[in-house]
Amino acid sequence: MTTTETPLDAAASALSLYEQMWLIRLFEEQALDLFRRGLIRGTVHPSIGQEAIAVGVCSVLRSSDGVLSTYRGHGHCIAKGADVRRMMAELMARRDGYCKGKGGSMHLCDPDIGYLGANGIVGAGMPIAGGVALSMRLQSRDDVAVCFFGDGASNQGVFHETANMAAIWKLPLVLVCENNGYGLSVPTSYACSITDIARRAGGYGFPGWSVDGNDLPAVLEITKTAVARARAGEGPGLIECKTYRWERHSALSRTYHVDPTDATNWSRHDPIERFGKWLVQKGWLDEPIDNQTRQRAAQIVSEAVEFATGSDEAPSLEALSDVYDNVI
Amino acid sequence: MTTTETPLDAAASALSLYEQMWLIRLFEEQALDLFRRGLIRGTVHPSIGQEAIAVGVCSVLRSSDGVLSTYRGHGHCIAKGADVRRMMAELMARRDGYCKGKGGSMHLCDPDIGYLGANGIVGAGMPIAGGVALSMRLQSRDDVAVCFFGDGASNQGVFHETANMAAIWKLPLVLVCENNGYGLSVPTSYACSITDIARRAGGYGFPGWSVDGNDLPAVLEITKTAVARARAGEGPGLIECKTYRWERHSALSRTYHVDPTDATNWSRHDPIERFGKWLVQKGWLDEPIDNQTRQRAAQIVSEAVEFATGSDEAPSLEALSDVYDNVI
Amino acid sequence: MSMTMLSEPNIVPSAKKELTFAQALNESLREAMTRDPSVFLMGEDIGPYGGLFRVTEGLYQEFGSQRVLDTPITEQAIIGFGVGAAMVGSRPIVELQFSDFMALAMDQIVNQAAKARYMSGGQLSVPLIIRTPVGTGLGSQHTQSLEAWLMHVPGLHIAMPATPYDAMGLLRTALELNDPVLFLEHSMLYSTRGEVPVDPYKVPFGEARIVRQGSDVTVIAVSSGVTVAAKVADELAAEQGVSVEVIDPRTLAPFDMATIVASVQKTNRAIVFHQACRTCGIGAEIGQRIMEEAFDYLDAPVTRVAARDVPNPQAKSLEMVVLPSEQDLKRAINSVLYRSPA
Amino acid sequence: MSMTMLSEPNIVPSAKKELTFAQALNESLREAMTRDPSVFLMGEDIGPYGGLFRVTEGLYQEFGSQRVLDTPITEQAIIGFGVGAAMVGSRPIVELQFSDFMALAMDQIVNQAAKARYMSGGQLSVPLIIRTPVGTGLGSQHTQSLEAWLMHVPGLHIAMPATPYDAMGLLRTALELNDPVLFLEHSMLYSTRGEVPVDPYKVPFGEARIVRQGSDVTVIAVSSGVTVAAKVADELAAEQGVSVEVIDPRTLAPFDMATIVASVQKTNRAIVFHQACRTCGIGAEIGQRIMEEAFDYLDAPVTRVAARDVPNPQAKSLEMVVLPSEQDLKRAINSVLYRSPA
Ligand SMILES: Cc1ncc(C[n+]2csc(CCOP(=O)(O)OP(=O)(O)O)c2C)c(N)n1
Ligand SMILES: Cc1ncc(C[n+]2csc(CCOP(=O)(O)OP(=O)(O)O)c2C)c(N)n1
Ligand SMILES: [Mg+2]
Ligand SMILES: [Mg+2]
Repeated sequence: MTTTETPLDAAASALSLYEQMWLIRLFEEQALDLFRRGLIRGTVHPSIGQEAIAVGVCSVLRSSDGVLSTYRGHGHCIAKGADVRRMMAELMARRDGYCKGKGGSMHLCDPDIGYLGANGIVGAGMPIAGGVALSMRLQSRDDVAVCFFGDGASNQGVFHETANMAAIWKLPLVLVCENNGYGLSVPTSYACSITDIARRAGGYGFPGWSVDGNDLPAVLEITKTAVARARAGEGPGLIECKTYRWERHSALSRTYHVDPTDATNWSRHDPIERFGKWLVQKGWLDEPIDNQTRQRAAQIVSEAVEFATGSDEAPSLEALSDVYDNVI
Repeated sequence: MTTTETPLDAAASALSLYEQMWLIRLFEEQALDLFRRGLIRGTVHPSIGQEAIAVGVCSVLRSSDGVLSTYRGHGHCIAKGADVRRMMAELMARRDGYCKGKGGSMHLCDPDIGYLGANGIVGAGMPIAGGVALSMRLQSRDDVAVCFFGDGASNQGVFHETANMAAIWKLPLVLVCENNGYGLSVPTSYACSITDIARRAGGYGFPGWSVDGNDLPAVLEITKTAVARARAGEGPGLIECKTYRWERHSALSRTYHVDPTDATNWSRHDPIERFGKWLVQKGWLDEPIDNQTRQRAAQIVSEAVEFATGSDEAPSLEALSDVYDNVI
Repeated sequence: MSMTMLSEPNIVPSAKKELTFAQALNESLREAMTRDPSVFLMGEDIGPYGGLFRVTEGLYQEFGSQRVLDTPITEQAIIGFGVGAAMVGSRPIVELQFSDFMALAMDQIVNQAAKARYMSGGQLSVPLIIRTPVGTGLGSQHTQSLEAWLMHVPGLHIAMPATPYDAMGLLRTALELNDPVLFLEHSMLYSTRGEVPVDPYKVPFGEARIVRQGSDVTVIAVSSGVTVAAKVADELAAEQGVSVEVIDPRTLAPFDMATIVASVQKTNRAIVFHQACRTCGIGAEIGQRIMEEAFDYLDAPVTRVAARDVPNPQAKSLEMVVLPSEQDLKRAINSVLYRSPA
Repeated sequence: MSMTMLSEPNIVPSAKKELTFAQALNESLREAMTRDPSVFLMGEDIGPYGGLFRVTEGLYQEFGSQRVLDTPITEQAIIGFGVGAAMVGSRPIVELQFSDFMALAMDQIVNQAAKARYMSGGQLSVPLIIRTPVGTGLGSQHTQSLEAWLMHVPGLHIAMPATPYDAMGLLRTALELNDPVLFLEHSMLYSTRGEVPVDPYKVPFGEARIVRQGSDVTVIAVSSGVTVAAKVADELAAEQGVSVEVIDPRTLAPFDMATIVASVQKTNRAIVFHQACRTCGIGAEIGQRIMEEAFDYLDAPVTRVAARDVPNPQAKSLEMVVLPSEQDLKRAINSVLYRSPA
């Protein structure tokens, strides 16, 4: 695709983004259900309500671009092109999971498509993404590295260190902050000293953009700009996507929102519904297509569950492998 | 002193600042000499050329205000009111040193005057200062905490974390960045993504000021403003003092400046000379007074060396004490 | 109150109540904050939410936002702020949400908190308590047992309570120490119940608890391992007539070596049981010290029952292989007794 | 080249040259960068300045600013960037200016670099080398020996070379490993000289070196302690006729236990000598493992000669008390031999 084209220029590609959003939504609803039924161990951090960011951002990436993500990363993983069956198998701790059951939801990973890993440590993906960007530069690739992280993570020291280092080296790094209003139980308005996290880019001399994170075309557009700059060697950028976390922090958490009516209000901004309307306006979506899309997504998810269920539980002996590569 | 008065309003207090600057300069020249002669172990990080910052900032502080400093901290220590004899004894690893020889130059400390310690870890004093400020608030004291740190330290993650936390809690914290153009061998222009570090304050929603760090009255004035805000509960501030490191990084380092003519140019901005001229213009300084001032400073330093030399070397058994307070 | 008891020795024995481990901690925190205005709490989600494991529940509501401070997610600064506040007269009790996150704050814990007193020649004190859970079941980055790192660092106190009684009593003592205390709480323990006296009591640091007397072999267990060891001991007594002495050091620094040595002098055999990785875990230190101090009494090498040297996997089927089990402990006991397992 | 040698066994033995420890590292780095374009260097003051201990001297000038990267003073990001770059095909060699600063980067070292392969089920590799000096003489925050922390973490390789020969040979091997390597260099060693073959050679990880044969007692020493131990051994041989075997494990992970066990089976006595604090140092692990694997051969408890459990003081008169000395080692040797020192 040329610099000007986007997946929003044609019905087929736009609809495939829509389907991706549904796939994420249904995958996570399914995962929460499996957790409740005791079929997933550990926990699950749903990104329900934030699907436009994952899909919007990843829609302008190549598979050779690198993505670093978080425990709230199913959406990024799916949008980057992962095999949903192997994802589900990993959540269910099966041999055919991406990480053979060693990682689980928090450590999903598929390097072949440039999905370089979710992360259980808030903020830790940022310098790793910086290093990926550095390596791309050293290899003279025009690929970029993208790091997803939360509003809470934007206060971590590594954010600052990474931003500064990426700036002085003008690295092809795009920092995508999903500002969903909370870090676990703590409101962003309490924990973060400024309202627009994008403004922090000013402290490093690169551009920062705040965007409505529930508006897929808007997210996509800004990402295109940031990624194009990065590919062209013009250095890093920071995109803040304002969104909302509908669900509890993770399947293990107590329900908690400072203002419970918030959630209701935000659900009116359902990113999927909004993108659906956009597609309808374009004349690309009608009810039958909509139904088909959802059904296809649902089908993929249920096939994933079937696949995972049919896979053996992670075999005991695997516990001791993959600590080192070399047997010296 | 009321909010409007400063030590610059009267000859005596202004001259005492001038004397402090000389004391710092001569103390450090002496320390470097002692190091060269093998009488100081470890190393010595001189702040020669940066005296206006230490003296200017500390001149508006009370002894109940807390100061956190760095390995390049002799100036801050002296300006906060420390006993130069015990400082020298510490550098020379004597029993009567501030830390009984355990700390040395890098860990000078005198809590009684609010000098809460130099630090060997770049940036580590910042969150500690934040905690001091927090405790002052919790104790309903109107004291402030001041943290000195370098341009290099401004890139450390803790800078960001501290700034954000101090901002959301509106703590009485004044961050003083001594931008001396280098972090060890690395030019600030290379390592730091923006020219005016003070601009980073914008990322936290509190004020930042860049000031000529070799101009004592300017430093003092800005500090007054920042400290007054902090005392009044208006939250933290960041002061960037532009200055220059004349000497090598530490007595152990190879000489290194990217542009050696830099140093020559900067020496024209000798903060002591400049403040001397200011005093002359005020009519408060003439040659005899100048000479007396220097002689007094020199006298204090040589008494300090005498004191230190007369003190026993740190007694072996002391090595094992002060690990814990409580013997349980 | 305990003073009163001493002067009235004939009244009814001190009343008891049952609490969970989390409640015991919660009560000690409430009590400390009530008694001492210099105590305050700081950490992630410890405010209105009450802490991930409910240890601070209700305290925000009771003591307000100035003394129960929710923090941003910035572990290094959280500890650093604790260090600074402790230096100037406060007694911060800081929570790290998982002990794995110590890795983000080791500079403040090790280079600052632990060394401030020493480097300053005794001028500075850092009476900072860091509470943090150790766990299982959440994968490689949320289940590490890193107490050996801490035990390697002079200047730190380390508590690893195994019961509500010890949790409460050790926390009371921790609040009287003038040096940093790492208070390691196993997440599997939070909901366990136990009796604690209604009257205030303390558990000293550096005093091991003999959980169960025995004569054949000494098992040194910590934290959540103590109950497991006691259970195994009971089973072995019943099933095989083996008499196991179980000792819980309760604190790792200071460390009560005397009680362990006395036990080994009696049993002539020792096993250390812990959830941390085997290599360079505390089992190495304890085993080595037993060898140093009771060499002539040992009839078998001190043996470690510990986690395999791999990161902790998420899958249960894998984690079971990695973590030391009751079976592993039984096997080890039989092995040091040179018996074939029944 | 060594291949050539093998096929021409009768030519003159490989030529040697004398290098300092720092030069040996410098040459290996140059060689690696020349051979492998994926290798790059990153760290504080490693560029034009050439590194605090001159290990990277000349490399910036030779390979340019894209492959020899001076960094800001941000340890966590330095390691994190190394992790990321290593994941996608680069081979970063990162310098931490002092190993104490690992405390700032433990999350990236332990939670990321060490576990990436495992958590991803073997999909990710992190071939990252972290070089960092251990030292003395610079006070509490610049002289810690923290190798035991690292040895406790599965997924890391750890090298502690004691000679220019090993520094060069181990670094060459490190460059072929696909997992993170911690390369710990003692600052007192940098200027020491030694012979190295002109032809390329490698020193494998996990193969201890018997520095000196002996029959009365085995001393396991690492890093700068190896020369000290060898000297003490020579002196004791001359002065008291005691025959000391000195073993340098060279790498802590993997760890060559077999060589040590074989030695102890011969000498029946062992001492571990290291600069790190005694408690929970590597001496505990090594001692414990000797007990586990050679219990019946031991005529005395394995003994540790290590630093006292206090932070390192700045004053020489104090540091001498804290760090283990030649005298301490001699005393310990006599003690395990149940001899009164001459
Ligand atoms: C270093 C670290 N600290 C704390 C946690 C526990 N924790 C996991 S997610 C989370 C909230 C993160 O908030 P944010 O960055 O806004 O991302 P979100 O969860 O909202 O997507 C916390 C506190 C962690 N995993 N890692
Ligand atoms: C965490 C850490 N990293 C590196 C060092 C080594 N070091 C000491 S001072 C210094 C330069 C600091 O530069 P800057 O903050 O500008 O302060 P300056 O020395 O110029 O006063 C470096 C790299 C250290 N002491 N601590
Ligand atoms: Mg959030
Ligand atoms: Mg500087």
